[in-house]
Amino acid sequence: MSDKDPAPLKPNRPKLALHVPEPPFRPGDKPDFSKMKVPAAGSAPRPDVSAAASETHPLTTALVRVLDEDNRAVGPWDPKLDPETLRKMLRDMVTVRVFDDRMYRSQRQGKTSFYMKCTGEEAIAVAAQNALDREDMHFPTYRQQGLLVARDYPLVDMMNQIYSNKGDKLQGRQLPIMYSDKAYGFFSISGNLGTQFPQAVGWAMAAAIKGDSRICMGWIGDGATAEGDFHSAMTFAAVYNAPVILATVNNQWAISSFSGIAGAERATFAQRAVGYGIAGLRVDGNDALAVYAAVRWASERARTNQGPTLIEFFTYRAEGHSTSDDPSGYRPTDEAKAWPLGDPIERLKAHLIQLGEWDDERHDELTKEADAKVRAAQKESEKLGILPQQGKDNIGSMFEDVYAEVPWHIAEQREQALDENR
Amino acid sequence: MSDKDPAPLKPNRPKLALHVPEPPFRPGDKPDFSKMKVPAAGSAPRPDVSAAASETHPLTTALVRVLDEDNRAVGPWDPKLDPETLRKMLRDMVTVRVFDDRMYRSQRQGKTSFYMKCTGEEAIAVAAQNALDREDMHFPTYRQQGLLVARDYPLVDMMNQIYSNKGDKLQGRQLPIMYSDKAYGFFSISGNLGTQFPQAVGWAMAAAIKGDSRICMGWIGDGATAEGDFHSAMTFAAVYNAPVILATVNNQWAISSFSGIAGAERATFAQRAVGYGIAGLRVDGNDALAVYAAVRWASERARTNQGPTLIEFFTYRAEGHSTSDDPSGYRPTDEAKAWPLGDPIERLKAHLIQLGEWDDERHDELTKEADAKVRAAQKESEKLGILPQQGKDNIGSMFEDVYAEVPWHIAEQREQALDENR
Amino acid sequence: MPTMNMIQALNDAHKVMMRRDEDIVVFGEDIGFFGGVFRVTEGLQKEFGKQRVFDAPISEGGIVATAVGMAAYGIKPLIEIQFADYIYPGYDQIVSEVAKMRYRTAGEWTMPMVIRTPYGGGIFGGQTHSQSPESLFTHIAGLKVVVPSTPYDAKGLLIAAVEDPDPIIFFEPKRIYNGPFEGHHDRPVTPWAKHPASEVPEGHYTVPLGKAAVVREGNELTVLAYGTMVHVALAAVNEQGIDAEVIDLRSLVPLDIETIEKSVEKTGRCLIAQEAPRTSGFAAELSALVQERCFYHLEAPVERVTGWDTPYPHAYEWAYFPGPKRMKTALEKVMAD
Amino acid sequence: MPTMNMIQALNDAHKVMMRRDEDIVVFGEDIGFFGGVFRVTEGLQKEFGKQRVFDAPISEGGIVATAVGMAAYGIKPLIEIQFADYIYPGYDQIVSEVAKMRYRTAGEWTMPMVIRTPYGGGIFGGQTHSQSPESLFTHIAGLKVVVPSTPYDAKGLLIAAVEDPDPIIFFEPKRIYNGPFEGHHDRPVTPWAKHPASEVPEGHYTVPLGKAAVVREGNELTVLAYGTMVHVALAAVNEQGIDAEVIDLRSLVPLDIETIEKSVEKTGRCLIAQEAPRTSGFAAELSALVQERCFYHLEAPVERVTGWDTPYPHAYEWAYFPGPKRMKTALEKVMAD
Ligand SMILES: Cc1ncc(C[n+]2csc(CCOP(=O)(O)OP(=O)(O)O)c2C)c(N)n1
Ligand SMILES: Cc1ncc(C[n+]2csc(CCOP(=O)(O)OP(=O)(O)O)c2C)c(N)n1
Ligand SMILES: [Mg+2]
Ligand SMILES: [Mg+2]
Repeated sequence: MSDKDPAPLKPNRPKLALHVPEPPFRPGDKPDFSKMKVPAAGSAPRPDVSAAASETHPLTTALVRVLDEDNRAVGPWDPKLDPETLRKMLRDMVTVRVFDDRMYRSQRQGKTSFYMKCTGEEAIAVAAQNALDREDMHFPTYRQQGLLVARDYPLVDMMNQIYSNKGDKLQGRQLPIMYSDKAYGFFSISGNLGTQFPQAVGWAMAAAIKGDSRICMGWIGDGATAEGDFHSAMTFAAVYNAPVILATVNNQWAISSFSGIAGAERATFAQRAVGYGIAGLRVDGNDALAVYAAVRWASERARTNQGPTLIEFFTYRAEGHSTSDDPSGYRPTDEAKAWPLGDPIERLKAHLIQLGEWDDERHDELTKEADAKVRAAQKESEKLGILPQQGKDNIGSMFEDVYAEVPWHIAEQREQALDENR
Repeated sequence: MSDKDPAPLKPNRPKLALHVPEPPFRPGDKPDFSKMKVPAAGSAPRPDVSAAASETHPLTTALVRVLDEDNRAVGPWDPKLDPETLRKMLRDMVTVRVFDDRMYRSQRQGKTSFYMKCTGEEAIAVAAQNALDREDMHFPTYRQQGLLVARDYPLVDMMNQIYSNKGDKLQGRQLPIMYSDKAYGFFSISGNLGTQFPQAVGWAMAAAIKGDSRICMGWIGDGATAEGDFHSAMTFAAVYNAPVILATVNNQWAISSFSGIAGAERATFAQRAVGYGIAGLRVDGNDALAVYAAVRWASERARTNQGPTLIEFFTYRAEGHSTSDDPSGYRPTDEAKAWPLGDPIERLKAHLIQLGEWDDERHDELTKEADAKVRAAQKESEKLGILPQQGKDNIGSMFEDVYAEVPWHIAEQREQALDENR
Repeated sequence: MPTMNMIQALNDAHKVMMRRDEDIVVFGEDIGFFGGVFRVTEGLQKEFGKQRVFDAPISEGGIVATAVGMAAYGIKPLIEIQFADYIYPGYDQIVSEVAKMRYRTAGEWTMPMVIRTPYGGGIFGGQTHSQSPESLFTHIAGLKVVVPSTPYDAKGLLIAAVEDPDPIIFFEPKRIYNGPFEGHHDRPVTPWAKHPASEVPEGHYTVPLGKAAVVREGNELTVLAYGTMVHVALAAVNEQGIDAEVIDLRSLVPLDIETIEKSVEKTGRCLIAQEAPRTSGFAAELSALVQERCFYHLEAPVERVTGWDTPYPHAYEWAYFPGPKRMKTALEKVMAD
Repeated sequence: MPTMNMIQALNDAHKVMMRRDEDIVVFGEDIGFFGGVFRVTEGLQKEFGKQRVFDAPISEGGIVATAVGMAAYGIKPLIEIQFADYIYPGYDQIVSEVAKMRYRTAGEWTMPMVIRTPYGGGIFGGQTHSQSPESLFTHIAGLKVVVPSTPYDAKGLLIAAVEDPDPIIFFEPKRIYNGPFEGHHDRPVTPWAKHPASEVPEGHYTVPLGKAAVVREGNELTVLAYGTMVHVALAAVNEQGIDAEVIDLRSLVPLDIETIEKSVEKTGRCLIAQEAPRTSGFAAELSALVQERCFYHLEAPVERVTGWDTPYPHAYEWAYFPGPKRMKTALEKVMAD
């Protein structure tokens, strides 16, 4: 039984064909980015914070970059940060990387079920956070651990969540790395991609309704921009002129799918801003200074009721999607190294050295300190338990917080569960 | 119990405020469009069909217009149609308007439950249809009755559906005007806004997969562009280079909400194309020649594997949203008249007269003929029944087509229903 | 005491609560200047201003999502989905986010919000203006589901819902917005004014969530119903002269199981009425609960009176609607066995 | 006969059908070059090319919507939603469009498509990789809902689903992709190879939709289960030494009511097992049906063994999962009464 329409092809018309985007390199290929145009640092103009949105639109196909080939900060976007701030950002970035490495290993050792690194993307969350106020709000994805680290969140609390252990304030209910902390302006991470993006807009709308002065930043990955939630966020932000920064972290991969599957062959992710008439910027995500400057610009705009900005941070996911993923199945293993925008930690380090504010010894020391800090936190956290030991005590807790009060049917189930586990 | 974050406002920061768009005129106001910029007919350039998508992007803020103030066809978009085609389009448009008027009256007379007119928008569906091949496919909304009329769909079949009567091929299952006809390339209209837009892309993808030469046109209203489905359509069309024309009919109203609530204060609907890197055009929807030319251009592009085009048809919903709506509650009653792009029928008529191919008598005659045709169809249809008489016979039919075969549980329910109605 | 129909009562609940709590924000499609397609929000924008009452883009997903963000901020969204049939684009945000937020954050973020939406058939709205999707929400832990059946309850329940710390899906039976409906579609419409529950106190009062109403006492049979079906059931047992106890559930989650059990233990028979399609409807849950908890009191199988497992067909509205005849057959069956 | 695990069997079903019918198109997130996060579509792009097997944007709504358009064109989408927990953004297209298309067009447009999706817990996936949302689909008239429990059935049911003229939601119990699971999470995993249903014939065969399998005959009790719970139930009755008849439903809609009725009439007792949350789960529908149709044969209340009415909590996976202990308590109860 065929449901096909019987209408015939027109013989003198060309045959239609489906285009299926394919990444430039697959396993076995030699990744060669020599044809990729990398705009020079300092070349992108910086519109005034009160410029019309349309003035930013040329920047949605450019690339805001500050650090040049000689590791100097150049051009109108140079945020002119003092060395103290630069060193703080470097320290935060190094801490994130060390933390990721240790927790990845922990998962491999069977101490927890899952982990996700942000290797190569450390500059983005860290510099964004440093550009905002302590009171500003984030609706993050799972790759913005840098936001917490940059606000000096206790590493042991992050680990407690990862181990679902007795110290886990989420009581073992969430997958590892799905942090949440109101006091740190870090909204609960969702497993459902994209949902947080329009939520960020809602938070910003509420701030506007209440005449607050705090703004909000929403985060999303390149792949997840395809979700309807992305469009909701853009539409509501545009309609109500919400004081929000909408950040797309384009690390060029979504598990095994390259960014072309999300539309990157035809337009940048920053260009989406044009269609909604809001401000848009495309930024070198591996350049901590550019990230800082862009977020600062957008935050000033939002704070002065000049509305939302969409920022694309262009970067590269240097490792697997998560501990469940092996990228050698779909891309060359040396692609990360070949990718031209470099390593964000190395670049910031080199900049500080170039400024005469840093050297290799101090860097080694910083790394060691971070390592020691992470190890100490790990030791402390593991005292409170690792995942394989969890889920046996405090069974009753799993029936709390479904509602503010436990209704009869859940109370009955709690009794049953407690009986089962006696 | 308050859940509010205790963080204090920064006293030296400006207070944020929510912007809520408001239409320029409300009931009691005098609608004054003198400040509205109407680009001159012929002023928009016409890129080559094989131009890069980006070449069309200036057109997303312009307005493709062909008929000038003296009712002449001017400029590069003039499709140079022969008078026969022009007269056919005029006839179709008049038929649509006459049909709408009669069916509206029918509903008011209690002969059916619901009706929706497309007054002022007749040029859009009619000219689009005339620009496409007979085999091309549509995924319409409820305001494209012109597509059916332009393909000479039997008016009596439309009415049978409106009356849910014995002749209704949808067996009384759908709300009036939710037509469906495969043989006419007219996909089943959905009550759920926006759903058809990405479906159109799916149909076009299938045509491409199968090496067909037929293309597809999807339709959506300005208000419904806010749905996530709009974004799905744009994303999939862009990624797979689907042979599809995506049409947004911007009639400036979505029930009581003006287009600003969908984002029109900041960008045109055509501009959305820019963010996805596909071709985009903004077209005077009350100018049948401009509509024809734009759809023709986009169809040639799609047919030659050059991908999708988003077209915004700029128009005005001259009457209420539906028979359930009274627009005098939210906008000035004379706004339709004041709106500067005029009436599409009057404009096409004047053009034909200007060409010496038409006159008032012939127009009166055409109107009378249309009226007679509609009345005759109505008579014939009403012989098959009107809504208040339906729903009593053939009760069993309502249990069919849930599945290809009636499963036991629905068969049992059918027995019950038949028993109830014996 | 003022006499109100259900629309006026709901409108009044908004006003009472918005005057008491300036953190309440109302938005949805066409609900601002125009006051909503069913007029429930009429006059609110005028009284409370555009920062608290505003039209939303046609994006049910965006409406719920931004409400989540607002609740996270600490204000209270009281939003409208224009028809329950159009709630599905917001379903992911409701199921994955609204319902689970308190749980996944161990109480750090909560989602006190009310999502109002007109539901049910009886107005010739066809397949997409007639649906009763409540069981798609009763299955989702973390949501409360409320359905009023009179103006008095509508106001009291809506106020209770707004004051509740949990997210609530508030289904409004649109067929009885303007008057109770006993299922006799061929008889003239009775206005609410003739019904005692149209007397609606001014100002603040609540009808507690989780408490059913015994709207008719009886000994032979227990009828469980909610929304429009309460009136249909009442009329049917009266017409059949059955000494039935009719229970208006009012809230499906949490459910007043005590009142149900007590009644079925007394009567030994139970009939459940819902307008939604039968398979996996909420009546199935009720049936399962009753037989699990009252098995040894049951003298006959628990019966379900429901809509059919088909879409709601426009012209066959009254053959679809579980009206007096379907009730009668079921009553006869449950009493005969 | 080759021995396969469930992933291989599903992969084989794809190949068999795609070779027979060139109108079948496979797409979904990560299913192309990579072959899917669970590897079910491995090798398909290589064999059938990118025009028939391709990665999709992360938009479950767009995936289902474009599948609707393709089905309208006349080709057959066989799509993957990466986890059932992520099906909700596509819920509107499934409920409002896929399910209702044949009906609303009186058969003019049909939606023969298969939506595959891994579901259920047991892999420490936390709240958003463990859900069992089947009852949200069994409530929707127009959809068929299928759940295999062995490699043999997985291949045969998937082929039957692809050949079926109606749209099908095909839930794959991810916990048993690689081996049957009796609920003892602390014991080593048994591979499929040791299970007789891992013998999967080459080429084309079908397991018909709407036919349950009596996987264990017995006289004292009827157990209804599907997916992972079939294995948990079997192990439990064996461990308890109960002469139970265990029925693997295989398809929830349409349901094999005959086999169920016949069994319960014989045994007089019935226990239903589902992993999904209890309230308004599919077990409620089964319970209602059984008591409606077999009331006078029942010697004890129909029992439900279910997941809890909470999200699936990461660390408490095994306290959530309806495993051996929950089965045992319920078995004792239903047998004692
Ligand atoms: C709604 C939904 N669909 C699918 C998934 C499965 N999934 C998890 S992460 C991921 C890829 C996301 O890629 P991207 O947005 O680029 O973020 P990145 O991982 O690169 O940071 C997918 C498909 C999900 N979590 N939620
Ligand atoms: C998903 C969904 N949400 C809401 C509605 C209710 N509704 C019907 S028409 C309409 C306005 C649509 O406006 P627009 O898209 O501009 O189309 P127009 O009526 O102007 O042609 C609304 C809100 C619906 N049908 N479907
Ligand atoms: Mg990515
Ligand atoms: Mg409109």
